[in-house]
Amino acid sequence: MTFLHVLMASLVVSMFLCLYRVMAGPTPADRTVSVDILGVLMVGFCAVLTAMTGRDVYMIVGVSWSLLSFVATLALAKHLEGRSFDD
Amino acid sequence: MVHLAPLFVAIPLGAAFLSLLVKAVAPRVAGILSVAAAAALLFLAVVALLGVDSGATAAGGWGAVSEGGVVFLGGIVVVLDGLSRLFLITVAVVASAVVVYGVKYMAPYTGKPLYHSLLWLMIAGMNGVVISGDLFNLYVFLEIGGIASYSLVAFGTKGEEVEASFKYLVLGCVASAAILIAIALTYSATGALNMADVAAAVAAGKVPDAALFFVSALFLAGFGLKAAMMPFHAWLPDAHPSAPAPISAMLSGLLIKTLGIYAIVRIFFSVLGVGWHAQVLLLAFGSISMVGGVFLALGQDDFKRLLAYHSISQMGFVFVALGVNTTLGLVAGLFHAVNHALFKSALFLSSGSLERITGTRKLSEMGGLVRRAPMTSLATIGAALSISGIPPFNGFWSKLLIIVALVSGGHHAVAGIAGLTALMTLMSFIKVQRKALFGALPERLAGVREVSAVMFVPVLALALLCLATGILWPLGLSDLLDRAAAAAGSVGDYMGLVTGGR
Amino acid sequence: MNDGPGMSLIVRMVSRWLLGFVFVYGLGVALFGHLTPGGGFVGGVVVACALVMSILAFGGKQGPGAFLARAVTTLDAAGALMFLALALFGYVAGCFFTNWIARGEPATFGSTWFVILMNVAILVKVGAGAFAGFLAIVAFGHILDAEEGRP
Amino acid sequence: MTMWALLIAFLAVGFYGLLAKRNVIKKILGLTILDHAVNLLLIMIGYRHGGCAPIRLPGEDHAGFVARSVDPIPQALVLTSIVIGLGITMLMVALALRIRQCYRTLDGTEVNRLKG
Amino acid sequence: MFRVIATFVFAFLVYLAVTWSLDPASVLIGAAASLAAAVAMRPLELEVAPLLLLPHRLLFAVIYVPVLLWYVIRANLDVAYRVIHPKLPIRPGIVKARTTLKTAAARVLLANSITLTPGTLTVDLVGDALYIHRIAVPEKEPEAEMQRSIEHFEGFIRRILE
Amino acid sequence: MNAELVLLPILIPGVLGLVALFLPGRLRAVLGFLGSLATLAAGLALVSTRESFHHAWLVLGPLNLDFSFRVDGFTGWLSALVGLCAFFTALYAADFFRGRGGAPGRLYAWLLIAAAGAEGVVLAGNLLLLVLCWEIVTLMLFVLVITGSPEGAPAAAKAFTILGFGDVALILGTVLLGSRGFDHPMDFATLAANPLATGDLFGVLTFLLLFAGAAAKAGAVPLHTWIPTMAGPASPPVMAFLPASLDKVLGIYLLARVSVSWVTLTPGLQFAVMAVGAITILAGVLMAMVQHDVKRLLSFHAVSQVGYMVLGIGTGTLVGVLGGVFHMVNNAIYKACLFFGAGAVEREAGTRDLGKLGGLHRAMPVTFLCMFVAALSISGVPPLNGFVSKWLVYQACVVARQPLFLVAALFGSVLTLASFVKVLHSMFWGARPPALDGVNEAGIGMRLPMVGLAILCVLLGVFGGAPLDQAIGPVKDVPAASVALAGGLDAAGTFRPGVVTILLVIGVLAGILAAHLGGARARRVRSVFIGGEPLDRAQNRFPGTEFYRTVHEMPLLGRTLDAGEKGVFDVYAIFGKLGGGVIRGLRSLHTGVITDYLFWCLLGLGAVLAVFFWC
Amino acid sequence: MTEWTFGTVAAAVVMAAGALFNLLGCIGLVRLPDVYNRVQASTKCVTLGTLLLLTGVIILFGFGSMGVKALVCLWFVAMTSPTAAHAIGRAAHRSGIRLWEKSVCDEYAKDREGAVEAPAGSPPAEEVAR
Ligand code: NA
Ligand code: NA
Repeated sequence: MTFLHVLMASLVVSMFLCLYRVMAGPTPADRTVSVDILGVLMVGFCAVLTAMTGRDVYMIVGVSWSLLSFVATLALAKHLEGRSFDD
Repeated sequence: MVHLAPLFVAIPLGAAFLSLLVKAVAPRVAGILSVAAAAALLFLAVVALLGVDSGATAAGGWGAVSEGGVVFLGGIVVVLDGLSRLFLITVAVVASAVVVYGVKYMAPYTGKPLYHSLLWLMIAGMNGVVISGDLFNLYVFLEIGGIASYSLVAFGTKGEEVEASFKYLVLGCVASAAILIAIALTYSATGALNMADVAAAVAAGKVPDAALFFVSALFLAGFGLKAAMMPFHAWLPDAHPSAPAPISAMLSGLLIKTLGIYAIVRIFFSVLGVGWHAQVLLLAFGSISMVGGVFLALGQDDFKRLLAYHSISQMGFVFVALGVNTTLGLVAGLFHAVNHALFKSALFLSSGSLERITGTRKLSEMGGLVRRAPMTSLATIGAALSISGIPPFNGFWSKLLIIVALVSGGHHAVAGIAGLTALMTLMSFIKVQRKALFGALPERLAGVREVSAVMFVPVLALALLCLATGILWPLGLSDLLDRAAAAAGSVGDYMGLVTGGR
Repeated sequence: MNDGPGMSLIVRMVSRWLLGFVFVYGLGVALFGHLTPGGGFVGGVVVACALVMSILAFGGKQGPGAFLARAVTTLDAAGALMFLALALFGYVAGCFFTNWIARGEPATFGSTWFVILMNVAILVKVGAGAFAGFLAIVAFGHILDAEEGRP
Repeated sequence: MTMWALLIAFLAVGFYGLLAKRNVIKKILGLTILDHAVNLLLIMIGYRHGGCAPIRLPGEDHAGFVARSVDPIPQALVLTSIVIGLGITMLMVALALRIRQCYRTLDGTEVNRLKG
Repeated sequence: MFRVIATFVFAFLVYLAVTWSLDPASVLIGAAASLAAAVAMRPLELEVAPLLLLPHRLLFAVIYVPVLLWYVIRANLDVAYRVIHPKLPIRPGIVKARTTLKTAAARVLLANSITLTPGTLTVDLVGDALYIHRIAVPEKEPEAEMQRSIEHFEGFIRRILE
Repeated sequence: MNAELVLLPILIPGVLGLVALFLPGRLRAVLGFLGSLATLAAGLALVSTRESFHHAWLVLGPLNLDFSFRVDGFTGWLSALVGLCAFFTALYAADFFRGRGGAPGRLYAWLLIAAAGAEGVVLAGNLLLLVLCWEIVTLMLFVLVITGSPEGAPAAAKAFTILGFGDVALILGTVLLGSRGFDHPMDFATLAANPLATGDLFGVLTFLLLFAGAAAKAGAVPLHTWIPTMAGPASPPVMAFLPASLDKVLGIYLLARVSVSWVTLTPGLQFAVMAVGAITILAGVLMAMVQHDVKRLLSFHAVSQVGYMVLGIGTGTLVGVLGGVFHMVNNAIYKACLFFGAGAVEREAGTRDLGKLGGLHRAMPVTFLCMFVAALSISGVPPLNGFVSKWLVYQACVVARQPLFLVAALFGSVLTLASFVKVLHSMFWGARPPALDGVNEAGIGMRLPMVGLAILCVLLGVFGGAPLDQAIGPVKDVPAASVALAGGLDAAGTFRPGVVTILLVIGVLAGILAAHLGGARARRVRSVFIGGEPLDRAQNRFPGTEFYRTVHEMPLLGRTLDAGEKGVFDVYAIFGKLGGGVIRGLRSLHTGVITDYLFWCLLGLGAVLAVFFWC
Repeated sequence: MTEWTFGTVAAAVVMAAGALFNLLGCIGLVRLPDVYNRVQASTKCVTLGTLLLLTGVIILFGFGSMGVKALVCLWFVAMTSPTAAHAIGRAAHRSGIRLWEKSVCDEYAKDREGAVEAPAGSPPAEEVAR
C-alpha cells in the first residue's frame, strides 16, 4: 500500500460519487455533468498511473481521454439543448 | 497456389473500398468494378479448384516469431485445403451471379457504391472465415461479414428493414459474444489460437472435459445462431427478406453457410472433434429446424419470407447430416450446403425479379407469370424443383445422401423426419408455382413483362448449375466433396497441413 | 440569442484553438505507433474526435468537419485501399502482407517504414470511418441521407 | 477473484439489460456491457499478476520482457474486439435512431411489424 | 499568411512535444503535417496564434498562468469549504457583468478564466455581457463585486490578446 | 443382340422429348408421334430378349448407383406396352387438340419424357435408378397437368403432393432396404437374393414405406384422391396416358417386385395388403356409382381396378401375383380405351355430364363399340381380358382362403358392371338431348387408338394364356409360367380361355338369332303429348344417372358416399387441416418481439449446456 | 517513488492536494442542490485537482518526454474543462432546467425572456439519457 495507491483509492471514491450522480440524476444535465467529471477524473487517474509506472503510455491515454470526454460533453450538451448534432 | 490464398480476401476488400472511392468520380463505375472483381474472384476460385496443393501460409512476415518457447502474435495464418476450396468456389460462383444480377436490379436505388462496397465487404468476410487458420481471425472475419450484412439488411432504410436489421444485429451480437467467449476459453485452455495447435492440444488430451464441453456448447450455440439453427433462428425470416434481392441471395445462399456451417464443420470436425453430445444436439436441433422451418414456410404468403423459412429448414438437413458424424454424413451435409447455396440464391434472385415486375411479394397477388416472364419462371421452377428434391436436380442427390447417411448411421427416425420435411418442402414449392407462376393471370398484371436479360441470365445460370451439378456430380463434384470431407474430417491431416506450412 | 450556427461563441472559439493541434497530435500518435502505444487506430480516433468536435461546435455546414464530411467515405476507402495495397505489395517480398521494406533497428523511428505506412493507412481509415459512423448516427437525416434510399 | 466476480456481474447486468429492458437504447447498453464483459474475460485470461503491459521498451532484452509482461495475445484480441464492438455499437445506435424515426417509439416490444 | 505561420509553429511544437523525437524523418513528417494543418485551419481565422508569437504577449501569458492559478486555488478552497460545511452555506444565482474587452478571443479567454475560478461559471457570453452563475452571490451589490474581480483578469488578458 | 439396345426405349423418347422442348408446336407434334412410335418399336424389339446393360456410375458409402438396365420377357412386354400407350396417346392427342390451337404447353415433349421415365422404371436393374425414373414420371404428370390449363394448377398440386408423399416413402423404403450391408445393395439381383424378412419392425416399416410408394402411384385407397381431382382439369389424353394406365403399371410393377421377390411378407402383412386391395375395390366402385361426370367416374374406376391388382398380389400366391400383374396390363389397355372414348365424346358433344348426354351410339358408332368392349372388359365379362385377370384374382382369394375378400372382389365386379351399364346407357343409349343433334364421330386419329385398344382387349382375353406364358411368368423368375398356369398351380380351378370363348361366341350368335326371330327391332317411335302441347324431348328423357339416385337414399352408405364426395376422407384435406393448425401455432410464436427471440436463444443455449453437462 | 527527494516530496504534496480537490469536487457534485451549483463545484475542483495531479507528474519526471506530454495534457484539460462546464450550464439553462428555488437571482433568464427560442419539436431529452 503505497502513497500512490492511496491516491488511486481516493480517485476511485471520487468516481463512485460521480457514478452516484449519474444514477441519481435527476435531470439529464446532472448526468451530463457527472459524465464530464468522470472523464476529467480519468485523466487524473492516468496521471497517477504515469507516476506509478513511469511509462508515457498513460499520458497519451490522458490527452486522448480528455479530448474524448470534451467531445462527448459537447455532444450531450447539444442534445440537452434539443438541437441536432450537426445544427 | 496456397500463397495466393490471401487474394481471396484482398480482391473483395479492394473491390469494396474501390467502389467507395470511385463514388466521387463516377458512381456507375462501381457496377463495372464489381463485375470485374467478381470475374477475378471466379477465376481465382477456379484456379484454386484446379490446384490440388493444400497448405498453410502465414500472411504478415513479422509474425510467428518464436523465442523462448513463446510464439508471438503471428501473422494471419491462412489455410487452403479441400474444405476451404469447396466453400471458396461456391462463394465465387454465387457471388458472381449475384453481382451481375445486382447491376440491373439495383439500378433504381441510390447509393449504389455503398451497396457494392458492403456487398464486397461481406464477401471478404466470408472468404476470410473460410481461409483463416486461426480462431481469432475467423472471429474477426465473421464480424466483418456480419457488420456488412447487418448494414445491407437495413439498406433500404424503411421501417421494416431497420427493424429486421436491428433484430439480426442484436441476436448476431449475442452469438458473437458466445463465440468470442469460447475462443477466449479455448485460448485459455490450450494456449493457442491457431486451430491446428488447438486441435493438437485437444487431441493430446490437454484440455479437461468440462472446458471442452463448455467451449463446444458455446461454439455450437454461437455458430448455430449464425447458421439459423432452430431455437436460434428467429432473426433469419425477418432479415433475409428485408434486404434487396441480391443481398437476400447472398445472405441465404452463402452467409449462413460460410459463417455457420463452415465454422461448425471446421471447428467440430477439424479441431474439437464431434463428440456424442454435439452429435445428439446437431441431430435434435437439425430435426427441429427441418420441421419447424418448413411448417412456417408453408404458412407464408410473402415469397421471400417463405424462402427464408425454407433456409432454416434446409439448414436443418445440413445439421442432421453433420450430426451423423460419418464421412458420408459430412459429404452429404457439405453437398447440401453447396446445393442450397445454388438453388436458394437462384430463388431469392428470381423472387426479386418477380417482385420487380409485379410490384408485390405476395403470392396470392401473383399468378400466371410463366407466360409473362418465361425465363424468370423457368429459373424459378428449376430452382424450386431442386430445393424440393426432384431428380435429377442436385437437391435430390444431397437429400438422398443425407437420408442414406442417416439410415446408415442408425438414425431412422431422423431419416423419417428428413423425408417428411422433403415432402413438405415440395408442397410448399408446389404452392409457389401454383400461385405465382401458373394459374390465372390477374388483371392487374396484364401488362407485366419479362425482366432484362442481365437479370434473368444469372438466375437461369444458377438454375442450370443446379441441374448440372445434379446430373454431372459424379464427374468431379463428388471428388471435390470427398476431398472437402476428407480435409474437414481428419484432425491429424489438418494439423500436419498447417504446422507443415509454417 | 442563438448566435449563428453551431454552439456558443466560447465553444466555437475553444474548438478553433484546439482543432489543428489535435490533428497533429493524432498524426504523432499514429506515426509512433510502433514505438509507443497507440498507433494508427488511436490516432484515427483522435482525428475523428477532432472532426466530430468541429461538427458539434460549428454545425454541419462549415468548418473542417463539414468539409471532410463530404469526402468521408472516399477517405475511408482510400485508407483501406492504402492498407490493402501495402499488404498486396507484400508479394514483392514473396508473401501477402509481408514487410517488403527492409526492417530496421527496434525502437528507432525510421526503422520500419512498412509499419509506419500501415499506421498512416489505419489512421486515415479509422479517422474517416469513425467520423462516418458519427455522421451516420447523428446526421442520419441530414448529411448521408442523400446517398441512400429506395427506388 | 474479484475480477472474475466483476466479470460475472457484468455478464449478468448485460443480459439483464438486454432481456428485461424494453427501451431499445437500454438493450444496446446491455449488449455493450455484455461486450465489455467478454473483453474483460479476454484480459483476465492474459493477465499475469504483477505483469507489465506487453510493450517492449528500448533496449529491453527479449527474455526479460517475456518474463515480465502479461500475455500479449489476449490484449491484441481485446483491441480488435473493442474496435469491432465500436463499429457494432455505432451501427446499432444508428439503427435505433432510425427505428425511432420510423416507429415513433423506442419501445422494443412495439417494434414488431415483422412477425409470423 | 502570418496567421498560417503562427499556427504552423504551434502545431509543430505540439507535434514535437507529443513525439519527443528529433529523428529527421519524424521531424520532416511533423513539419509537413503541421503545415498542412495550418493551411487547413486558415478559414478558421486563428487570430490568437500570431499574437502569441510576440514575445511580450507570450511573457504576459506565462505570467498569467500562476496568477490564474492563485485565484483558482483560493476560490477552490472557498468552494471546498462550502461543500463540506454541514449547513451548505450557498446563495446561488446568475448575475450579469460587462467586459471592456473588445475581441472575441479575449472575451472567451476571460469567460473561461472566470469559469475556471470556482464559485463562478460563465453560463453565456453575449456581446460584452457575461452571464455568470455564482455559488454565493454577495448580499450587497453583487454586480459591482463581480465587475471588480473581472477587471483583475481583464488587465492580463488585454495585454495577452488585444 | 447388343446390351446397349436395352437403353433404346429410354433414350429414344428421352432425347427426342428434350429436343421437342425447344421445337415449335407442329414439329413437336410430329416428333411426339414419331418418337413414341420408335419407342414402341424399340420396346417390341426387346420382348424376346434377355439382356442387361451395366455401367458403374456412382459409389458413395452404402449408396451405390449403377446404370444397370435389364430386360427379361416380362419387362420387354411392359416396355412395349409403355411405348404403345405413348404412341396411342400421341396419335389421339394430335386429333383431340386439332382445331383448338394445338396441344397445350409442350405436351408432346412432356409425354415423351414421361414415356422415357416409365421405360426407365420398367427396365431399371437398380432400385435407386428405378426411383429416379419413377420421380421423373411423377414430375411429368405434374407438368402435364399444370401446363394443360390454368384450372389444372390445384389438381396438379394435389397430385404432386400425394405422389410426392409416395415418392418420399419409396425413397425411405429404398434406403432402408439398401442399408442392410450388402454389396451393391440396390441391385435387383442383390435384393432378390436377400429378401427382407418382415418379422421385425425394420422389415415391416420398410415394406410399408415401399408399399405406400407403390400405392400412391397406382392410386390405392387412401392415397387415391389425386386421381378423381385431376379428372376434371386434365385433358383425356393425359388422363388416359398417366393416371389411368402408366401410373398403375409402374405402381403395380413395383409392388409385384417388392412383395414377390424382395420382401417375404408375413401373413399379417399379406392380410393388410389384401385388405387395402379390397377396400380400394369397393370404395372406388361405390364412389364411381354416384358420379355424373364421366371422366370423374372413370377415374374412380381406375382406383377400383387397382384394388384387384393389390388384392391379387397381396394373396402372395403365384396365381394371385399373376392375376394382379395381368390385370395391371389389362387395365392399362381398357382404361386408356375408356378415357379415349370419354374424351372423344366430350370433344364432340361438348360435355362430360352424363345427365346431358345420351343416344350417341348412332352418331359415334366406333367410339360406342370400343367403349362397349372396354366397359365389358373392365366389368369382367368373359371372354375379354378383364375377365381373365379377375378370374385369376378370384382364384387367388380362394387359394389364400380369404372368402371375405373374394366376396368383395366379386361384389366390386358386379357393381362395376352396373356402373358401366349406367355409363353406356347415359352416353350412347336412351334419348338424345336436342343439344347433341349435330354430333359426329370422332376423327380417325382418335378412333384408331380406341379400336386398337379394343382389339387388344379381345385378343388378350381370347388368348389369355399366351401373354401369361410369354410375359408375366418371368416376374417370379419362374421360367415356365404357362406350365404352372395350366395346372401346376394349386389353383381351385383352371380357366381355358379358348374353350370359354368358343362357347360364348356360340351363345352370342344364338342370342342375336333369337332377337331377330323375335322381332325385337320393331320399335314404335311417336311423340308424346301432355295437355295438348308436345313435350320437349329433353324433358321426356330418362337419363341413366337416375337409376342410381337410390344409392344416395340408402341411409349409411349414402351419407358416407356424400361425405366422400365432399372430401371428408381425403387424406390431402385432412392433413391440410392438421398442418394448418400447426402452422398457425408456430406462427403465433414468432411475435416479432426481440426479447422473445432472445429468450429462445437463451433456452437453446441452456439446452445445449444441459446436454453437454447432464447427459 | 521509492526515494524521498525534494522533487518527489513536492510531487507527492501536489498530487495529494490534487486528489483531495478531486474528492471534494465530487462530494460537491453529490451534495449541492441543483445542476448549476454542481457544475460549479465539481468542474472547478476536479479540474484543479487533475491539473495538480498532472503537475505532480511534471515535477516528478522533469521536462522530458513524459513531462512535455503531461504539459500537453494539462493544457488540454485547462482549455476543455471550463468550456465543457460552460456548455453544460448554458444547455441546461436553455433546456429549461430551473435554478434551485433558493437561488437569489437569474439575470440570464430575465434577459432571455424576450429572445426567440424554439424549444418546440425538440426530441424528448429524457428518453435517451435515461
Ligand atoms: Na394467383
Ligand atoms: Na397467386
